[in-house]
Amino acid sequence: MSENEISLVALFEKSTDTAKAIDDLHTLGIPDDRMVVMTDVPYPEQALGRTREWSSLPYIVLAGAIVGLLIGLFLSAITPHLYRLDVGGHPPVGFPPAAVITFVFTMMAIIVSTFLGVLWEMDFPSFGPAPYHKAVTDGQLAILIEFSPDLDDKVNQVLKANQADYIGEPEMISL
Amino acid sequence: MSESEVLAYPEDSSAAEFEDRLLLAERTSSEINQAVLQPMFRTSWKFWALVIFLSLLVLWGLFAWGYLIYWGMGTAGINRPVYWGFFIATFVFWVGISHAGTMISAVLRLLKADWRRPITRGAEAMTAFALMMAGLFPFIHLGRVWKFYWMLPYPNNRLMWPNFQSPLMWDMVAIFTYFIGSTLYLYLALIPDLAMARDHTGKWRQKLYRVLSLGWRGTEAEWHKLHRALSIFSVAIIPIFLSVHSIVSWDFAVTIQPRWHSTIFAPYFVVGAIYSGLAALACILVIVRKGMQLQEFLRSEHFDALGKLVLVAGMAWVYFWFAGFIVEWYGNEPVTRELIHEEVAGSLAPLFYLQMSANLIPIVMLIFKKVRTTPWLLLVATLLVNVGMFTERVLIVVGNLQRNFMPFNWGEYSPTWVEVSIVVMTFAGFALLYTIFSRIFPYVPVWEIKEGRLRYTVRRIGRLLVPTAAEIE
Amino acid sequence: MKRFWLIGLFILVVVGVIAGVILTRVQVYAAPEQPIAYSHQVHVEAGIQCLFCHPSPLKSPLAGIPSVQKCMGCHNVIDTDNPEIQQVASYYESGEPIPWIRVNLQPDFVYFNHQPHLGAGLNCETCHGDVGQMDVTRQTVKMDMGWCLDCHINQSDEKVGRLADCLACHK
Amino acid sequence: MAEIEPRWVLIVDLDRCTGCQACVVACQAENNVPTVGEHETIEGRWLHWIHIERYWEGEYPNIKARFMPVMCQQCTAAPCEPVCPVFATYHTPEGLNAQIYNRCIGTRFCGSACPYKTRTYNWLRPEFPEPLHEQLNPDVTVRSRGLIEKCTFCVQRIRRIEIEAHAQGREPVDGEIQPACVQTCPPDALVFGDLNDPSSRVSQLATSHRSFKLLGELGTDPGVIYLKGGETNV
Amino acid sequence: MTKRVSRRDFLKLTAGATVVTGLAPSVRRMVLEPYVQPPEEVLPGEATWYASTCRLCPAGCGIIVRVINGRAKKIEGNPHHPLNQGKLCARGQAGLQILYNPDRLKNAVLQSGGRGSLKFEPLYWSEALDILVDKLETLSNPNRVAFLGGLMPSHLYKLTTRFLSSFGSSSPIIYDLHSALEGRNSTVQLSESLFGSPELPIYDLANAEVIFSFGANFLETWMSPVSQSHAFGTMRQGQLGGRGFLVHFEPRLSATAASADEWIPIKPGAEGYVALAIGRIILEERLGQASSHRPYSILYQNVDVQEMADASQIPVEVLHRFARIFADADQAIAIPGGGLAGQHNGGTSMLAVQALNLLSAQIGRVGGVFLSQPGPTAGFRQNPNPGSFENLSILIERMKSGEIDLLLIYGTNPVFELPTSAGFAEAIASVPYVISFSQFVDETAARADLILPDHTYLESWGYEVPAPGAAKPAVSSQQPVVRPLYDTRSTGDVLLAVAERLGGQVANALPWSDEVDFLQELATELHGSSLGAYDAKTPSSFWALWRQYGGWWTEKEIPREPDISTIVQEPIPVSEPVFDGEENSYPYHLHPYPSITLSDGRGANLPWLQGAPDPMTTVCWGTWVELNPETASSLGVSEDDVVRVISPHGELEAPVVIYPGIRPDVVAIPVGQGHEQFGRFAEQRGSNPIALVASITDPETGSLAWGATRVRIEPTGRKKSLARLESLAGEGRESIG
Repeated sequence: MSENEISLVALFEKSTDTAKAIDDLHTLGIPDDRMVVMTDVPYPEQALGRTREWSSLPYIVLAGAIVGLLIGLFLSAITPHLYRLDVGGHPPVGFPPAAVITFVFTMMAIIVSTFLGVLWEMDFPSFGPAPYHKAVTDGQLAILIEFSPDLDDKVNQVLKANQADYIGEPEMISL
Repeated sequence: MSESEVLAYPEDSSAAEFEDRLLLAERTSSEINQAVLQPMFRTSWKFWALVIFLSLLVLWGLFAWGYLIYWGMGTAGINRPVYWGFFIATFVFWVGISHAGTMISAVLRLLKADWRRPITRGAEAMTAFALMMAGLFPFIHLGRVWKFYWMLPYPNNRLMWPNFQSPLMWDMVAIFTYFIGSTLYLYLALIPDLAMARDHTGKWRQKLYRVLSLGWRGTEAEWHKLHRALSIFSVAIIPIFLSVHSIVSWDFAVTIQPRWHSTIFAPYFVVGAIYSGLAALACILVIVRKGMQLQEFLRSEHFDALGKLVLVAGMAWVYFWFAGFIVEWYGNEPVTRELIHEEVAGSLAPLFYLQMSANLIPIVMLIFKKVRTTPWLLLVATLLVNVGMFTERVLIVVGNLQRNFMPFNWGEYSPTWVEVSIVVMTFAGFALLYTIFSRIFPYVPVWEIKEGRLRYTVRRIGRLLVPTAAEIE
Repeated sequence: MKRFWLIGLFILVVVGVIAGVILTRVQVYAAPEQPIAYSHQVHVEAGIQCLFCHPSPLKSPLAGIPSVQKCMGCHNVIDTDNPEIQQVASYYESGEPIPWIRVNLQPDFVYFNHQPHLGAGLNCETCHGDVGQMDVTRQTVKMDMGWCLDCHINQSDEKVGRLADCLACHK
Repeated sequence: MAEIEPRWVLIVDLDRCTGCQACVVACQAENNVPTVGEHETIEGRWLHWIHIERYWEGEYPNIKARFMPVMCQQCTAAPCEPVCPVFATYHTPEGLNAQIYNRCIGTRFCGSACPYKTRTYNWLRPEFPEPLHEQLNPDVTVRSRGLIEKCTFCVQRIRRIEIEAHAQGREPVDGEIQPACVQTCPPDALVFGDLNDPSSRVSQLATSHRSFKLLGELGTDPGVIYLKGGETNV
Repeated sequence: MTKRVSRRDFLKLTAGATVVTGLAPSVRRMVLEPYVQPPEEVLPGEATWYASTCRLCPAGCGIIVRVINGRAKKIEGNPHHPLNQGKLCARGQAGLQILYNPDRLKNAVLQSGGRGSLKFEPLYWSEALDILVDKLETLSNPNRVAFLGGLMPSHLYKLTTRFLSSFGSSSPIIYDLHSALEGRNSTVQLSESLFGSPELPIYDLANAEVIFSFGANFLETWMSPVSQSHAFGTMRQGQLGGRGFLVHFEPRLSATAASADEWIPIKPGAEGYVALAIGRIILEERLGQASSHRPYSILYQNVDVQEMADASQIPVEVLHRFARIFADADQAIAIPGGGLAGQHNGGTSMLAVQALNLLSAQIGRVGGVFLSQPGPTAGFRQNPNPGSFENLSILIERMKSGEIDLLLIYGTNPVFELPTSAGFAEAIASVPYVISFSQFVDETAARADLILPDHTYLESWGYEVPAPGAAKPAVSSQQPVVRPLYDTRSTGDVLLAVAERLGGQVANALPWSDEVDFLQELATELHGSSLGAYDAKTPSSFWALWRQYGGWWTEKEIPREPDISTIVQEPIPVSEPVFDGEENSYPYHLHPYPSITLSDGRGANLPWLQGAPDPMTTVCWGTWVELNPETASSLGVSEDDVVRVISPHGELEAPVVIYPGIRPDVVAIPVGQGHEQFGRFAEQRGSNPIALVASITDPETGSLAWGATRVRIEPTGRKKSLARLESLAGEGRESIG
């Protein structure tokens, strides 16, 4: 945030108030990317009047799946040829075992890439000091707003008008 | 029930009943937080006594394992032709138990069965710990466990790779995948609750939760991505969960050992796994509810629903069992005939009838709602299922190896103290991990319950009050 | 800073592993201390062929360590003042074998046979290195399975089936 | 080296076998098979690579007993081979079902998969009280506890003769290679040789009308061929 | 300040690093010890094969021993030997474990704590010889020393006999259980009376069309099992256009009976009846080659077929069938076996059986009965033929009455091998001084004052004339294949050393410096023969070839037709078997039989043999009692139930094996186990059925009638699992599936 920006945190009891406050902040000209809403419950998209965010997770998973598939194919179809040993009259690479191995490795890669992907997407782990308020996990809805100083009064007004329980400077907490 | 009686219900009490059932009762978020966190701090002497007792069992089992490694497999009761004994049977049992977690949290999540919410974490933890215990057995039963790394695919100067035609390789890879999947699944869903716990605890716990919650703040973006990830997980883990027990069954079915060499083994094993897993979950929930005073979250309607699932799985298991049995009986092949005779009227008969009764009686019991909703009756029924399914594993692994094509080489098997100690060790280890887990991590998924509260409301339709869900997910 | 320690620990582990690898190699290649300060170099430079002292690799699995009698065959007259030679003589007189430390060693489950290797036209030097240049004999290659396979797996098609077969060395 | 790889087979003539156990002890002596003692035998953990099964037929007084030496059948389509996760058992180009002891990790999967139950396992640490260890054959690995072992058709003897013959610039002649059991069998009930050599004794015996394979209906294509007893060959 | 790190320390350091990183195999430092003076024929790492002779039974098979770096590794049959032709039995294979037995005596010992105390004090050989010489010198009368021998090397028997006769004492008494169970003594006596030669006849099984075996376990322990088994294989599948037919008469289905085409569970003692009846039928019906019958018709004068059929409980029709089978065959042999010799009427039964061969003119024919041709080996004969039990009984009486002051025992273990009722254990206690030459502390050696352990057969010299021999005249030579492991000494050398010290006529009678000297002298006798399979220019090269080939034999087969003596001028007596024990209180016949692996018990300390299963029951490591299923159910016992077997002379306990191949009135127990002393593998294992046997003898031959004891059986209610390979649940079925 730039130096002459003000950041505020406002806590609300009710989601309706929060949604209203966000709408009002929008009308004040504060865009979505200057607001962060923190809740203890996953609210449905648009419940608070904000648009959906684009996520690259499916692509990460897809890439993971392809990598897993390739590993699986390598292990099940290539390695038997690196040191050829015959077993039980089977061909060195049989479809059923190769299918099982390829499948399982693909699934493993999907799982791992999903996990890593979501951490990547969320910038986790990020323990560094971040604006936060502990009341969030007690059911309060928090809006974190950044705006230029000239909107200070208006923002406070809007927030108060929407029954904000608390308005104040956000605490920078080492999470 | 006559109409007049329904009308006689006071409206208020009816509404309260629904709210109660759906955990919609007027409670603030922080009250719910405390209700979940408080039991974690309740560590009476009984708790420590339990921990010490379980630890001693685990230590004894580890000693037995050391003894086994030092002196060799001969200290176990296995022999020729019963090359696999209690170890593999217990392995199959634990892998089976692990199936309930996925069933509850992935399948029910996808099906949007909302009653799952309070029990998902317990189920997922059960999966993870059961897999840990299951994962021990492939090591325990190795004759030269110090060479286990030869099963790992890594480039080496011998140019040797593992044999991917071996079902043991599939097994190892599948179980590892399932373990990763279920552990990550458990962990992902735990993050918001860890953040909650971080905000409401101090000292070492806070430090631990801080690290584990990775900096969760509960922003909209985080929730959105978490949801997305959990949906992918739910979808991805279901084929894994089906494949794991199928592969375990193929360990047996790929051989030409009569009664093992069966095409129905894979679905039969999966269904059996779900049956025993759900039963084990019900069992654990009854115990945990009592031990941690979680009556508020784990209610009779959860048990009712879980009981119904157990019932359905049980009936499916009977169907699959019978479908296999009738074909084998009818085929009347000599060794199969011997094996069936052994089970029905021979030396395995006590085990066989124990297995059948312990698996069938609970099905009859669970038909009654009274049983499903009364904790101790449910406990009895589900414990029976687990006894039955354990016996079934023993019968499949041990029983079927006792007879083969060469009557000269038939054999009998009975476990030794080493095997019993190690098997008990895994039960104790599971209980120990579970006990410790329940005191360190929020046992009830707080955010999921809160989410559920968001989605539900009680509506009046005519004279009736009914719960309705908002399609918001 | 905590992170520093973490990185430090990591580096320590990596360095330890690398050092271990190097040290084990050094140890494989290090010449052991022998009971008699025998020098291959001196003998080879004197014009003695390998097969003079180690006569059996052409017909036997082992190359053979020369008997004390064989040593004394020459050293009855040659260099008898040398204290090391006198030590050999004392072994001979007491009828005790000289406890040589084995330099090139295969584990119990590996069955190496010199005869077919020499029969296939390999020289002593191919595997044992230039022993004639060594004062104290040491191993020049780490004789592990990968090393064996380097040759065995790169054979003509009709031979590789047998030579790369596990039963070629493990019985 | 032969142009076509040999296919080693063992012929067991049940009409000649007298059940005398000479092969059992010869095998034990040749292959460093430990003796396990009374208790382990009771537990079903005996370790003979070759054992003689005795079958009863009829009832007293019209009773007959038959002997059948059973050892690893060296199947071509061996059920034991594909199940090993580490390739400790596999099929060699010369038709042997190989067991590499130092590679075995002891899953016992092959033992469970073997329909003949001829794979034995070192349940406990083998003991050779001094100086009995002096009897150990230096050509055969002494197995530790925790691994599967079985009849190898005395591969060390096959190799010994092959190397010897090769050094002399010739091929081994039929009958020159003999596993320990074949070498010692007093009534000559066991014959060993190369099935791919049409002139070998085993090739001729294998075509006998008396020949059959143990559990032939399983289709494992064993390398051990039995000749039925109680009939003339003509 | 910096300590100099030596290279050794450095190695230690790297070893530490290795362990820590676990990246390389742990440090291996192996010491190589070269020969100081290498033996000529030895190539390091390469095996050397030495030819010698097997001594685990009296058959005398040729063996070759694989020796690597001075250690014997494997025993195989000598492929050139005419007797066993490269084959060897289980016992022969296990001989290595005698050499490497952990319970061997490592030097001469004095039982310092008194007899049976098992407290041994090591002695130097010079001290030990001093004692022996002293004991001999102080004897009041040379007849107060007795030498009891069992399985003795031939040259040792010669030396001993020479030694004793020069000393003025009587020849050694030879007796061992193995020979008794084979009926060697009776067979030799029969040959002497029939053929005029005290030898064991050879039956040409390989070429026989029909074989009637009367209690001859010729595929297990009887006589020369390896060569007989080899011949059996040929008889089965090696004959052109035919397959021999084997009928076995024995109360129990032995392994030989199992290989037979027909097994007749004959009443114990009734074998002779059957043979007589068959002979009579052949004569009456003029079956087969009737022309050869005439001289023998007198033999069957007293025989009534119906009577014989009643007495043997075999229907007349069956006897007729057998008579036809026997007579119609071109080559038919009847073998009188050890089972007959062990009956009270053994001598006559054996005569009756052997007479069948006379009747069908099989003597000296291909596929018939031979005597071995000594050829130039005649000088080597004088094998110690086992004496009768009666001779031994006389010795026991003399011992009891204090007529023996010094007892020397070689190669036999009478305390174990004789029935308790023979009283050897009490007799030996009344002998003032007992010296044993045993390599192990067995039951008899435990009762000796001094033990002078001989080398094992793989460490010592000797020779053996195979008996019954092969079709070629042969002598098997024996030589040390390894250097003696311990400070033991050859008994031959001990005798020579003692003779030297005694001086006088004894020293003159035994002038050789050691036994090798004696053997070399003996071997030169064969040097001149042109019949040998090899030629040698000089005696010393003959000696080398003699050792290299493992003996001497002729190129060609030289069979010898026996001369039929005058005995066949009288009718064969019909004698009824007599049994010890009242039939009402002892309803079952005890049938002890030699174990195929442990033989008479001398194999019991070899783990390979203990672990090798009995072919019929697949039991190892123990003793069992075989009962017919009918008998078992009448007694109310099942498999593994421990029963008490009681004879008038003792009792034993052992688990039951339900054995479908045994007469309901017979109880069979294998011999071999039940050692009190004999090393860790044999001790306190199973029980010894010979202990129950009554010491009654066959009046004809003086042999012990070991099969003539009756017993009763009492269940004990206990169970003991037998170590068996077979699964009981399998019920003896073949593969199913």
